[in-house]
Amino acid sequence: MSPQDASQMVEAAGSTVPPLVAVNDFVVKFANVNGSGSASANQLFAKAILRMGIPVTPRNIFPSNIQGLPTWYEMRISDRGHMGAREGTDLMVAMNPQTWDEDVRSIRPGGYLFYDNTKALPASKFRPDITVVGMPLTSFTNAAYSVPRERQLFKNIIYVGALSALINIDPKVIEDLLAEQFRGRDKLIAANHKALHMGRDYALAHLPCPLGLTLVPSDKVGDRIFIDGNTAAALGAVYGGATVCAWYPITPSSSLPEAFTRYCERYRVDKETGKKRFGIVQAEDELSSIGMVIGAAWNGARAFTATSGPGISLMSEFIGLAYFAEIPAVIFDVQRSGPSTGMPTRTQQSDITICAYASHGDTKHVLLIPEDPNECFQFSAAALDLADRLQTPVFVMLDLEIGMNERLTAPLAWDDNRRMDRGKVMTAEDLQSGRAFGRYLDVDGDAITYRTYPGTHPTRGSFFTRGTSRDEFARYTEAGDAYQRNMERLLKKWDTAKTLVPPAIRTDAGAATKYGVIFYGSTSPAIPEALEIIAAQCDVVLDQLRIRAFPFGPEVEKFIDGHETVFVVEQNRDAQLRSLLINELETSPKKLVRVLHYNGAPITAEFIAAGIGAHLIPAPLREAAE
Amino acid sequence: MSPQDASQMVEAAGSTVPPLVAVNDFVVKFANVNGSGSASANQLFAKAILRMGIPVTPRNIFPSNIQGLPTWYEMRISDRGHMGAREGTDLMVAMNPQTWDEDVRSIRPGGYLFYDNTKALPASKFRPDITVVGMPLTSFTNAAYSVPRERQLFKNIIYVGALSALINIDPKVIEDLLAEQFRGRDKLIAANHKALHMGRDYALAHLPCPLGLTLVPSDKVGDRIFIDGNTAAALGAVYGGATVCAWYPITPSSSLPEAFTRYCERYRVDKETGKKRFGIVQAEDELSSIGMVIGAAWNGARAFTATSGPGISLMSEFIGLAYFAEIPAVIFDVQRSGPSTGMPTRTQQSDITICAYASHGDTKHVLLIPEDPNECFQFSAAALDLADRLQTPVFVMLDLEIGMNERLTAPLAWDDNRRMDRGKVMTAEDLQSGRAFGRYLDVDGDAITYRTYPGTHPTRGSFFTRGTSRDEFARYTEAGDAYQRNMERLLKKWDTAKTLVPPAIRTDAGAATKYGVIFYGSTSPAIPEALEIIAAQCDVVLDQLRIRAFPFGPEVEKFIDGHETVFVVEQNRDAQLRSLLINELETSPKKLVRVLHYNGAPITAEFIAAGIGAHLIPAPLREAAE
Amino acid sequence: MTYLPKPKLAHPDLPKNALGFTRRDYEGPISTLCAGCGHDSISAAIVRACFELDLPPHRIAKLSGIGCSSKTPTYFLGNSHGFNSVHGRMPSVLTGANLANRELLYLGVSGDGDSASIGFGQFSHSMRRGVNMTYIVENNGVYGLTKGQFSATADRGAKNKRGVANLDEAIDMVSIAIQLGATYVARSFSGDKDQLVPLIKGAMQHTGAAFIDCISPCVAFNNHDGSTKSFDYVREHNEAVNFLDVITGRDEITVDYAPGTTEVVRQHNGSLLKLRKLADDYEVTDRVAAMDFLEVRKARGEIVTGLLYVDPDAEDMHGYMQTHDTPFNAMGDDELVPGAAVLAKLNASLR
Amino acid sequence: MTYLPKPKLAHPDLPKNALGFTRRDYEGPISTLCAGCGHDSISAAIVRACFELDLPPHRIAKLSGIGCSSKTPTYFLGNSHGFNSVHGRMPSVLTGANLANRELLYLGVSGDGDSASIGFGQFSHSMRRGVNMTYIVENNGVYGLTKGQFSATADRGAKNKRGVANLDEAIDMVSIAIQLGATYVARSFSGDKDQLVPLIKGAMQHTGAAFIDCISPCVAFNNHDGSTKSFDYVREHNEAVNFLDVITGRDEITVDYAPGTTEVVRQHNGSLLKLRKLADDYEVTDRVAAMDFLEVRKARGEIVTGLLYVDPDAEDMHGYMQTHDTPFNAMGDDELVPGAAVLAKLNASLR
Ligand SMILES: Cc1ncc(C[n+]2csc(CCOP(=O)(O)OP(=O)(O)O)c2C)c(N)n1
Ligand SMILES: Cc1ncc(C[n+]2csc(CCOP(=O)(O)OP(=O)(O)O)c2C)c(N)n1
Ligand code: SF4
Ligand code: SF4
Ligand SMILES: [Mg+2]
Ligand SMILES: [Mg+2]
Repeated sequence: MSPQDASQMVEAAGSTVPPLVAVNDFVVKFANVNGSGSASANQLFAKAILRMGIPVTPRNIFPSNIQGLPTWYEMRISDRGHMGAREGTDLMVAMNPQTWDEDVRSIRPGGYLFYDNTKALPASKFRPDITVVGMPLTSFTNAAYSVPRERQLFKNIIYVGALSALINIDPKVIEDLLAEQFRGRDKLIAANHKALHMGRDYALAHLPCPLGLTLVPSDKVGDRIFIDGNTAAALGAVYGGATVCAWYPITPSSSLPEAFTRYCERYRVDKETGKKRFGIVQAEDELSSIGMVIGAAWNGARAFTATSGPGISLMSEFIGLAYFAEIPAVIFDVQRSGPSTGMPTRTQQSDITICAYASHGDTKHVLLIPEDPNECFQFSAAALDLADRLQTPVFVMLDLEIGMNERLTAPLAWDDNRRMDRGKVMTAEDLQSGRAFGRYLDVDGDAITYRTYPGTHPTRGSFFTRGTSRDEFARYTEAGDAYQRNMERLLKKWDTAKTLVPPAIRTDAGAATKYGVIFYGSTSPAIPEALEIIAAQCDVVLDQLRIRAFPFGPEVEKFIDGHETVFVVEQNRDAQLRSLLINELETSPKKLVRVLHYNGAPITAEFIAAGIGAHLIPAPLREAAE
Repeated sequence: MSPQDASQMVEAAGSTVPPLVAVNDFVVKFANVNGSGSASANQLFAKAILRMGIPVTPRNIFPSNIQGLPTWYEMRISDRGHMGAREGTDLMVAMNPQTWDEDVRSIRPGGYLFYDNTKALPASKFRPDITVVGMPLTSFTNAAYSVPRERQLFKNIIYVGALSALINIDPKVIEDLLAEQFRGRDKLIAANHKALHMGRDYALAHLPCPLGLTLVPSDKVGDRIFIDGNTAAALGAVYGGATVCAWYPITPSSSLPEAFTRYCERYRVDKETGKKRFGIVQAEDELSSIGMVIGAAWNGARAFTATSGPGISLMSEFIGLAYFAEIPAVIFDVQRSGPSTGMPTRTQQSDITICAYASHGDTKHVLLIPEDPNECFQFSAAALDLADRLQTPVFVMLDLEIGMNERLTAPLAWDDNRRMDRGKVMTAEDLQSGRAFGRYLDVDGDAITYRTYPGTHPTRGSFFTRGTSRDEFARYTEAGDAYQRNMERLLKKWDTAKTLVPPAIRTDAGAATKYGVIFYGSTSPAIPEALEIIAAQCDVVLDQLRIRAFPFGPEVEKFIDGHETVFVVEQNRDAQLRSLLINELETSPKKLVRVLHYNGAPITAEFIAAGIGAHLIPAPLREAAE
Repeated sequence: MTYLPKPKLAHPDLPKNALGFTRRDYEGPISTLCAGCGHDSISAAIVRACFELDLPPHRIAKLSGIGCSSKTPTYFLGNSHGFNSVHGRMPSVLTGANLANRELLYLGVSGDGDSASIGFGQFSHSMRRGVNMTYIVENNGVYGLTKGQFSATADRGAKNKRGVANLDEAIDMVSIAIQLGATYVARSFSGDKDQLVPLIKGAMQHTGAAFIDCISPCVAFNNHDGSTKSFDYVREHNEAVNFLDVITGRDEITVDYAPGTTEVVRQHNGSLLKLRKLADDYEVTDRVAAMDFLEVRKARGEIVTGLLYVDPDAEDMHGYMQTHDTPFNAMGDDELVPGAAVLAKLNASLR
Repeated sequence: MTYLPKPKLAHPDLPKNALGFTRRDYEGPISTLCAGCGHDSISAAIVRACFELDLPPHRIAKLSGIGCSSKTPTYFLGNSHGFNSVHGRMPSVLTGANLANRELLYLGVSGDGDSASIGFGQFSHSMRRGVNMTYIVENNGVYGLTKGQFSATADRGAKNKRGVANLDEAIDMVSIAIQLGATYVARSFSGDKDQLVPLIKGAMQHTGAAFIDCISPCVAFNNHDGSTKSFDYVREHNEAVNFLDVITGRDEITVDYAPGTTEVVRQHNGSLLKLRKLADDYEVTDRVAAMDFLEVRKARGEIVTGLLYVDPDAEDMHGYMQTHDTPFNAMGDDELVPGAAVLAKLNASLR
């Protein structure tokens, strides 16, 4: 059997499958080779769809390698606004022979395969139940261009052109985007426009345009912006007043300090003198980067670092120091798949435990968990305030999924009346006026004590900071009671923290239900869709609670208490947040049901629905329903 | 009022307190200055009591400092065999003016104070309700010796002599001990004997000998030996076949590798060639010491390191590697008071959480928790077997209390038929015979896979070890399913571990009870006494469960299920073992009641009894009972 | 044990410096180190140096790692903020502190275990970065606080108290510091305060990474025969290449330059280093020659002391980074936050 | 992605070495590094060196950290055990492995980020200990795997791809290695296999810590103008001091010693290093002179390559420790466990 022509019905397991038909609701996936320059063409494609007003959620799936290995760019297009990953591909753009089999396998029955048919492939390489659209991309490009670099570059634009015809992307939108991208380099713009139309014209002439999957202009994007979480968090750090950043490169966090550097160079250089209002150090490792953050924060600057799991492990000792000596520190952990080096270019939420309890001895740390780039921005600035206010390390828990992928997100907002909250700091005037100062003396009853910046006053307010036990006046002591008083105050400060962190957000089902679902971070976009599926398939509704911080506020306890069964959806093996819930809230583990996804791919609505559904319908019923 | 003469009644708060009277059951405490050479005199004192057949439990309370700061040596003498710490001192030997007030305060009403009255002290420095025994130690010693070094040394022996008369220690026993100590240096023996009798004779002549606290020979010591936990663990490592030790000095663990070195030099040097059957490296830090252990174990040697909390924090990244790449490693964590540098010379059980879940990502680690030196020996050898069998890091959780204090413990035993369990290792013959080899392939169903030592076979059995994801044949892969299979196998291996670790030991009350108590490690000796107190005061009995390992076996779940309320006694602030219980066993937190002691001093029976008792008797009743 | 406050007796006739402070104002509570420990002499030298330089004590930040040596900042400069951090990581903490406020003076105190063993990486990298600081290693060749194990500066073959020889090659901190870009490098001996005090003063006047390796015998664990860090051994093998005199502004005029044997180095920031040459072939500003000299003399078993290398025109980290003159910790919202209008533009560019 | 198995074509006419192996037997699966990456050339040089030395592949253990360079052990010596450990910590893992079995040959492969940045401490301390190994740093001045940030060997002022200059002083790994006690130290260039292969062979024949700093351009991130680690820059500034020929047992007789320009060094274990001198004042066994030479030439902007220092009579860690000849991993209960009788005596002494 030969590859299917796009207009006919396709066959599957004996029966015919109609080609998929969908408008503004499908998944396109590009299979490329890492380092082949496809990334910018793919981004162009996504952005064009956005400009048409259609929500699109791209995901870059790349190897831990620089060049030559497989990489994928997956785009979920969804007018309904579903931004979670979805299983299966509707239109596969297969540009990488290395992964052909796997790519073809991933197409949904009735789906489409676009490929380069310059070199013929045996029929066994195809599937009967999909529509195959071949275009002789290589020979076509080679005929048009002779310089190898141009061939490489324009091939990508040519396939974008062809696809624009196949699924009805407005070519004007792409043209505009190219013009913006190469602003000022008119020759390049013209060349790109030409390539675009070459591809488009070929498709219109030779390919079955449009396919069953098409786009029509929409208005669902609104004023949302398109940005990745690391970049948004970096901007949050600029707005939050961070002046010191010490970091060590590690995937998937490096782009956060790199973006911070770019924005600082743009917004924080004194116009007249060229002098910088920031100090960014690429440290020699993570022990050093966190040490610098602690040193800078001790000395009154707002400071942060960004890293991923292995970095957190290395920072553990220092994190304990900051907890015990009560020094602010902001740590962005852009999580990847662990343990150890694990899968460094895959996502996971598996550093929850280590961050919550990092370091030996009795310690607890504040975590903020954003769901999208907008919250990355907000929580980044909030973390800097909170760290100063609470005088303790504050983690911002991103993951690769939100950190390194661009997402449609609410526009970033800033209130110009907002001022940095530098927490309890005694000034030279305070000291001069004779105000009593005890570095670890709780005078306000919230267990947060006053500090002074080094160098404040010639004779008052100096103190000695140490990781050893001390009394209220920062004097070294090995007295057990002073030690214990201090440890108890730290617990009380933990209670204060509960009142300051962003509360969990509850969304009720509308109808009364005994079921609840708890989730956090990058799982967020898959939840509404999962609940839609569950409502449809099981006729059950669930109340939702999105956790945004640790420690948990009273709203979390209330939510759990108010439901008979609460599903806790996480992207790790060991149900780490669930452990925190039962640990800190004394909840009965029995009522918290694990829904765990941890193969490194982003969690999907289908997975969540199946995981929850399995508990809602008894097995025999479930089979009957299928 | 002047210091009390020993024969008369003493006064307290208006009423008279009779001087304490006790035989073989009291607490003596020496208050000394660190580095003043008192340690060996104190040890002599303790050992003499032991030789009289009376159980004695010493505790060394020392500063994080080398010389000049206060140090205490506390001895609990108990014919009933109570080896836990006890609150209050019966006989205080106050040799340190710096801590005089605090020392005098700690004497129990009716107790005794022995001090150097060379220099007169104002009456306000004493208490009316104690018996004060003054001896002009300094002037007496100075009169007898002119060389300053001798004065310093013999002063200590002189007070031992005086005390021997005051509480009836057999002088012959002390003479023998001195003779053993200085074997071959007859002049020194004679000089010490002389000093001993000088002190003794003075006391007999001038002091109210004996006091109300006296010793009589007993037979309660039996065949027990007197050894500290670190030394016993070091011996266990020798017997367990450890050949590589890489370590970095840190209190309170350093004496473990130091003892290992001594024993290796004694037992493991080839008599003919002088060549060594061990390799001990003092590494440059803990990252290096654990790296060396992992490298050595990967290469087929039995290897271990010893450290304390800060070292564990630093080792976190490597521990995750060993978990994920499945490399044996034995880590002794001799716990001290955290967090951060904390109180480095005080005890605590606060590294439970970090050791159980060390490193980022989803990880779980095996812990063995010995209660005394004998178990330190046993578990040390067992850990080496288990690490090889399970191919994973195994922690032996000591603490300062058992690690650095000598304890009466059952004699160490070894079965000469025992052989090291090297776990699943394929030999050259196995490979040659064509046996299939997949480094991460579970062929036996216990989730433990076979390994080969590097260099085994010219063409078969080599594999690549890495911290990244891989398939069953140790080939690098970023495939989510292969990753997940591997992570699930690790969970299954965790189940296998449950069947191999030392089970918890249950001791039932004899009568049916709804109350249970769970405890572990150095808390152990205080438990029987605590339960005696509770039985007496509250008329309640409790079943006991001593946890000896993590993961927990089914016996732990059964114990919890079988009781309505289970007290979990720990020496940390955050109830760390309790968290593991609710986390891993899905136990309802409500039934697990925290009893937490964490001021750095060893836990006492009184504390435990009060902690548990508070829940047994409703408050009003309790007050009435007091 | 809480620390021991030093009796503050009023000595109205104690000499005062230009700021009106007496030496007492630069002291701290009583040391709890062993009697005779070399480290206490270094503390005293620091006190004298700061007093003589007329430094306002509160404008000095003193940072350390963990060890007996690292405890010493508690015992001097009681009016300065101090930070006793974690083992081997003082350099990063100091670097961060220095970033936050370039106006204070930074004094890093460490031990040989702290800086050459666990902390060798951080030590090295702080030198490469040219952090503006005075970094003193109180070098006794052992871990004092953990009771006498060899550190990485112990010489191969040197014996510990029990007579066991060290197997590993020693790290020579001054050679490494020069190699890695420190711009003021000296070695001294805690037993020679006359040499040490001016070297500390010079370091505190230097802009850039200043490093002093100060041999400081541990009387408890490394002062026996067979040790190469004992008082006796160091006294015997000490070869000073020069003697430093630091000339601050107000002294300048009175200096008398003895020609030939004396060299005067003017540092970038105006301070003058007057060097009386003891080894006349020694050229203190020639980096390559200094390194060679040190290696040749080390091979002969000499412990070369004095100011070993200085780059009078050195830059520091802030200079390289071109940071603003205002300390970061004094910048407010107006200087740091770009504001809502900028954000609106940014939003627009992201659609 | 699972790794790509290299097509194992049967070439019956491929040359065989003394063990009957062809070069293919020393190869591994196909590299996944960027086309043209210097690291692949080093892998090829390792393959050739091991083939030519007639080493049984399974008696070599290859260890690395994390980075593009650290990935390479996957791509050579497919019949050897390999260990891709954690970032910057290969030296400790290798040291431990070496302790466990002194009979294997240890090959440590690392990057400049891995060894000079995060791993500088471990690198340094493994040199001090004289661990018997061949330690190769594939030095490209950047972090390849994390996309081109400067590493600690990047020269001050060198520019990255976006034209931003490096601010920190560079670490010169060979000088540090010699300083710290490495006993075989060389520098080479991945683009000069004729120089590199014999240097690797010499290192593998050396007893003690052998270190090779091999400049290995990163074509993806550090091969542009302004880089001081690009192919062009290194070719232009490369100054070889000598050319090495390693003479194994069977070749020995055929060697022809050209007097004057050639020096022959006989290593402890019998192997011969024949050096054709290119810089005639260079004395390869003189540690102090070598260091001075390197500094002088570095100051002139030269990249000195060749065998820079060798101590032919070096000891290794096992020699210092006097460990048993039998590898620890081959010792059984009888050799290691003192037994019950000894324990009974011990018990008796503890009462
Ligand atoms: C991470 C960590 N490991 C080990 C220790 C234990 N420790 C405390 S001080 C010290 C050595 C200090 O030696 P050095 O820096 O030479 O100082 P000295 O006491 O000799 O002045 C060590 C190993 C620690 N505090 N932290
Ligand atoms: C603890 C830790 N921090 C950071 C990383 C991220 N990381 C991976 S490779 C690398 C740098 C490698 O540089 P280099 O050693 O020079 O190797 P190259 O890729 O240049 O060959 C870094 C920082 C990591 N894997 N682990
Ligand atoms: S142990 Fe050594 S270094 Fe520490 S205080 Fe005593 S003499 Fe000084
Ligand atoms: S990124 Fe650089 S170092 Fe890494 S493989 Fe590519 S060329 Fe080589
Ligand atoms: Mg020291
Ligand atoms: Mg590199």
